[in-house]
Amino acid sequence: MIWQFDIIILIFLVVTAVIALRVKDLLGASMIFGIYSFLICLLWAEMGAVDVAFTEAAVGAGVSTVIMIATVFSTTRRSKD
Amino acid sequence: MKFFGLLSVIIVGSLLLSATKDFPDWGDQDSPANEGPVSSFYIEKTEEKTKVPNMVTAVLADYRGYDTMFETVVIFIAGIGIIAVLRTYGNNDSTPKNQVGDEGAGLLAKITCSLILPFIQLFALYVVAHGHHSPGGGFQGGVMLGASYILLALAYGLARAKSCFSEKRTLVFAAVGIIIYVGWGVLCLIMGKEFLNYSALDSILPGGVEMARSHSMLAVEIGVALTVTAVMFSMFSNLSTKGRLDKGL
Amino acid sequence: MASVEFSLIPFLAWLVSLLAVPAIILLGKKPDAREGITFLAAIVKFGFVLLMLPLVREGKILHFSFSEIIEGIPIEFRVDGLGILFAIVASSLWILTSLYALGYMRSLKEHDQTRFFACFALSLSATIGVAFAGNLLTLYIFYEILSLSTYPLVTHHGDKEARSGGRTYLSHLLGTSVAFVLPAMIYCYWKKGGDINFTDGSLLTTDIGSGAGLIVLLAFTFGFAKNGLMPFHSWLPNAMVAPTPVSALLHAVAVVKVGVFCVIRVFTGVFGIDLLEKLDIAVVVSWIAAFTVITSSLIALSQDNLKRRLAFSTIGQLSYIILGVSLLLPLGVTGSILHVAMHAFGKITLFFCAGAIYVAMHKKYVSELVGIGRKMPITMTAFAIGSLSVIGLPVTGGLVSKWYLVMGTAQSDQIALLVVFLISSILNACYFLPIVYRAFFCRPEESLYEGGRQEAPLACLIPLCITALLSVISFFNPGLFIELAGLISNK
Amino acid sequence: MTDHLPILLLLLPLFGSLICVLLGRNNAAHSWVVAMISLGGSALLSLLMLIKVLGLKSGDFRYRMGGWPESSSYEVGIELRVDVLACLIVLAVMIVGFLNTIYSKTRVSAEVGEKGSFFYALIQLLIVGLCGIIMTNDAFNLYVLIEITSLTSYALIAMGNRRAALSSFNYVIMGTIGASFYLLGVGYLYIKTGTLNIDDIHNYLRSENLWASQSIVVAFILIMLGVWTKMAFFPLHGWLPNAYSYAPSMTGTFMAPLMTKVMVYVMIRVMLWLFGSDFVYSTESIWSELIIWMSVVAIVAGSFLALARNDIKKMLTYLIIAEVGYMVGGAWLGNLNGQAGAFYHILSDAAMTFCLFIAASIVIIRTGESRLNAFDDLFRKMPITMIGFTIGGLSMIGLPPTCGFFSKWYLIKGGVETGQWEFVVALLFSSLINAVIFFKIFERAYFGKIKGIKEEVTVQDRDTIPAGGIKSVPLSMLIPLCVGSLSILIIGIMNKNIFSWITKALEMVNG
Amino acid sequence: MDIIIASFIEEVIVPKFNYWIYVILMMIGLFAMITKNNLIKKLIGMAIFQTAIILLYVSVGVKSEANIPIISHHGHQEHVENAQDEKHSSKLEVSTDDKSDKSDHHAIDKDKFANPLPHVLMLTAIVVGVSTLGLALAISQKVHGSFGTLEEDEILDQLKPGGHD
Repeated sequence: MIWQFDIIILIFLVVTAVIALRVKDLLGASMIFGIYSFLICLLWAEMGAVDVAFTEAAVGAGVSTVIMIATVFSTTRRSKD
Repeated sequence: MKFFGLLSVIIVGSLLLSATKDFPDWGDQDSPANEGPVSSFYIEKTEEKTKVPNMVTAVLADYRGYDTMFETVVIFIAGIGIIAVLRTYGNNDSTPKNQVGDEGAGLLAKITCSLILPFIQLFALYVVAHGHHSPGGGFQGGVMLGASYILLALAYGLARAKSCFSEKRTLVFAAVGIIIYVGWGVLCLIMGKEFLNYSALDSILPGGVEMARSHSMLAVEIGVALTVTAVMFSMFSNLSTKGRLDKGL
Repeated sequence: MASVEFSLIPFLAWLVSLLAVPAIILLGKKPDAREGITFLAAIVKFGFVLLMLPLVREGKILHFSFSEIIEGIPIEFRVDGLGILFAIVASSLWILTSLYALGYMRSLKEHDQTRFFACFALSLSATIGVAFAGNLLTLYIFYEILSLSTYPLVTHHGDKEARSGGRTYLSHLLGTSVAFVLPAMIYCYWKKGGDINFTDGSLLTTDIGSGAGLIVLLAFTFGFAKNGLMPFHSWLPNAMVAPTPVSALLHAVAVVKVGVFCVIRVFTGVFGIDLLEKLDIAVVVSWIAAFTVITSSLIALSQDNLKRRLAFSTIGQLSYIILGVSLLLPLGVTGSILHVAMHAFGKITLFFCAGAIYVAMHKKYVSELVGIGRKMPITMTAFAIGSLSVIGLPVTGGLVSKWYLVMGTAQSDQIALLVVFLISSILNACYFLPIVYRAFFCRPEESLYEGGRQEAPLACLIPLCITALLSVISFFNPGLFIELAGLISNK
Repeated sequence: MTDHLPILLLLLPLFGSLICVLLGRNNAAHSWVVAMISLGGSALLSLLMLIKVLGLKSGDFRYRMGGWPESSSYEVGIELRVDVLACLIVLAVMIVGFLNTIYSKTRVSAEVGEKGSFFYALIQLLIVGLCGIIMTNDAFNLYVLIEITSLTSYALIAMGNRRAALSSFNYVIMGTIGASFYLLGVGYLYIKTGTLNIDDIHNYLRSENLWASQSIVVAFILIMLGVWTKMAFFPLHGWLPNAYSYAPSMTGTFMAPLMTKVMVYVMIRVMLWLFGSDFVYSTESIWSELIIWMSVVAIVAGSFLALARNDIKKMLTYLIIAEVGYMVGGAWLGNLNGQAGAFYHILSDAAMTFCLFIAASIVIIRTGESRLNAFDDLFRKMPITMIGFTIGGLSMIGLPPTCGFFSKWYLIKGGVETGQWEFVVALLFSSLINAVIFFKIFERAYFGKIKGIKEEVTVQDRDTIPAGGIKSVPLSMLIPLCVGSLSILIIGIMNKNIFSWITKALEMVNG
Repeated sequence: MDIIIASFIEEVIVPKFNYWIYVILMMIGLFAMITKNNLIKKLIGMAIFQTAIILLYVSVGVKSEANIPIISHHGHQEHVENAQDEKHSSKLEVSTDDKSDKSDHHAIDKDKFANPLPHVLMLTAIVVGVSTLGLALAISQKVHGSFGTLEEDEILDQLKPGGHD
């Protein structure tokens, strides 16, 4: 556990979360959400929760992002907010 | 609406923050959660009782195996739920057959994909099998295995992936995974102990009670992996085609 | 004092008319057999009630209970003097009303007669259930069943007017009973600690206090809105859209009397006369009743529709009964209980007459009745007797009960209430006697000269003669009723 | 073997759903048979379990998953805890599930088409989830099972038309917020106590005297908020009416009677078993006052909203919201009568809502009209359906022979005992509103529509209205309706027994 | 004043930094779920909300001296750590003595391992999260299929004339 690393990731998390919600392009939002997931996966690994990190990497950054993008492709990229 | 949302969010947030002040500090090893008998039991006794060094796997598949069973069921529900909501049947021959070949990504992606796919799948299986000793287990391995098929669908088109993993097959895999898990528990029931009490199986598995638990965990992890693989792929294939399963991304 | 004796008869008396319901429905295609069942049930029921009479007169209390529905409260039948008196009135008049209904419904060729007779039998069952109820919950349950089972009768015509009348009917009766009686009952249940039987003593004790006591008392008095106390009276005139037999039996006898019966039960069984005296709260009820008496009589004066006039008269007469009970004197209570019976005979006669006039002449309004006495002398004679009874003039039973009521009032030194009685009697006379006078002595319109007598069919005529006779007989021979009333009031 | 009843009960529908999925699409008929067998079997097993529990001296029994623990005094595994209350609700769930399966037989092909077997699979999994929720003794396991029920219900609702999909999406959002709040609350409890077993948490809180701790209070608020969201307690009810009324009819008939009720059970369990009555009622008495007022608002608002609807199912869903107010208020009264009344109301409300929804669905299906004028003149055309509806309606109003009366009785008694008059008044008020609502319908059904001004015209008209097709309600719809309306009466008549079982179980936890 | 702020930061924010961030993330997610107009955005908010809860749980299980919750026999990891934590060795000894008779392995110091229970719980939560997300995406595709848009206000506009809601 390295707390400096921890704090940096946490701040980045908040930033990516806000960006993911503010981007008007849904594809972009999905991608940034993938980054968010990846960051949080790093955070788990750093906190010693390796299994959670592994799952988050596979599920959050992987499959979640993919299905989200799949949805965006089969619906629309447009978003008003 | 915005104002109302903001207000309620701030109320909830301040409520949550107000409670953190009597939380134990972050990383405190003497907090009730960390010091308490339950987690101490897990840390100290897991290896002795189950011969599994990865406590997370042991807690997941044995102590809280009942939870994990339902977790698998949740995945299963997501799989059939998506089919129930989105899947549209019927002959949609609007896409001519000859276009199927044009599906998928470019040549480079195809070649790269064909090169790394075996390794991904191999590694996924390793993750499932080695979950006792290293991070990983049924979920992670299953997701990776599912992801490998998703990759296949992305690179070569959904039709190619479906030829390995048809819809019928995904459903069978998903159901069989749970049947393995639950069936293992029922086996314990038949052997005269409680549901999911793996120690009942020491007479048919080698290595005494502890190893019976260890082996049983592997068995249920395989069940989890099957379900997760199938559902992940089915999820992707339905969502990427709006439930028509004809033409991928 | 009174010995309690287990007996199956109250239950059977209740059951008879209930069993008649499916039989009537099954025989719906054969009107004669259907009405036969009705008569059979009515007569058997009356027989059962008579069977109990000697036992009750000996001072016994018949008791029957089954199926404890809530902890400590079974469905319980308990027959005492008040109950048997009411049961006699209701069940004997059912026979007559059935006959009358037969004539009325057939000659008007009403639709859905099966439903009519079935609901009639059901409501009679509920009435008997109320009369014999041994605890508050049983009382409440049958009270509600009565409200529901009479709804199809009230709205029998199914047109817009009937519907809105039915709506008022149900909303008033169900609304008040759910809103007031239910909580008051649960309060008693809780206060008593899991038991709300009517015993000889009172259910509540003095520790209830005047304030809470008054609230509970008022909740009960207004909650049993079938008693027509103002301001929850308006269901009764509206319910007059019903066919006349319904108005006759239910809104002169069964339903409204159930209302006052419940109030008497509350006064004597739940509170007890002694407790009410100690708490000194009954006077509020008497003033409300007095107000109702005067107001309703005044309204009745202005009504042109005969049945509505009768309805407002009923409201006033019901309040007599409540007024009598709220005096808390044996004479007053006796008078009230007597008035239950006497008013029933008188008022049912009046309603029968109104129905007969409608059947024969299709006239509904008071202003149309000028000179009708020559065409329908028998009916109008009966009408005159009924009017006398309701006003409280001699050779009718109405005098007897009113006598007791006035005596009770005089005894209680409430001069104001005495004045109320007198004024209202005068008002009664004002709104009834002119009808009789004009019917016999005024010159009828031209059209009425044509043809000879035009009485209603015999099936209508006979019952109204009998009830008129009963009114007269009960003047000369009120002993039985006084005796039964005494069983309650002299405790 | 009877020790294993709780798990067998769950496994039967679980396997049933797997078989349904394996049968694949276009196999609704076989899936129906499977569902009937599994749910019928489970209903029998739950009856056995009830009999077993009634025979137990201790009043409850536990089932340790995986046989843990072997030495520790703390639960390291997950245990199931079954007492009379749990048995009763499990039985209710199973019976409703079974009856609803009968009802679904003819509707599935019409409403979900080829996906019939998936429907049966999902509904069986929903039943597994509900029963699991009722029996589990582990706070986190409860969360997982709540999510199972949520996910299945999202899918089941979204199988309907486009409105259903939209309302299902709203349900996803609200449901996730609710479940997440619950999870947060459990997290806060875990931080302070280090265990997840409900009894262990309770004992730890008691022994360490953590009642005043801010995080415990917040945990309680969070769990309550979460549970209230899931049960559609008044200000948090937005998702429910659309979701239940636009869902496929056989989904609505299953979820409307059960989902909210099971969450009420969870609330009572959290209040009495997890936190304990000392904490919930005494130390925070301002809360119970506040929450009873909230429930009063819920009751009144639900009733008024129901009164204002002209759509049958919408109206019924708003009535559910009012009924939830009854139960929340009853549970918070803080005395045995209130709690037991709330609990009894869970059972009776399940029965009557089921009855009303089935009847309403039949009416809507047969007349093709979802507004109240669908009921015109139905007493003549569909007498059995209308009798079922009438019994349900009378029970909703609270008239004596039906169970609705008795639950109201106990609730009012509880209110009188603590002097919460506002609650009593609200209950009575909503009874009156219900009376208005239902008699409005009965009147329509009884007389038909007002055609002309003259009554003769009306009478003639009524006889000439063609009954075309309306009379032929299939038996598979009538049987559940009849059993449901019978059960309203049975629960009403047996109220003394049921109530004494309930109070006995509640006395044990209240001490 | 500076001192007060400094001490506030030191005592309230720093030791509970994780919890602060978790609350902020949760608020972001919840706000998005409630107020966002686009269905996909709502779902992104939902996912953020769920990860915030996971952050809470995982933070609970962290111990300042601990490593991953996997026991390693053959590796050198344990020894390295023992060497690093000289000052804790006395405590280690005590706990070792208690348990040494029980197993033939070298004793397990629970402070050396992160608490595994929150990890297990969060594995479940992640899986539940992705299942919900998948299902919700399917539903939003169905909504898009029948309404042609993912914006909530546009959908409601479409419903206005016909719907009696």
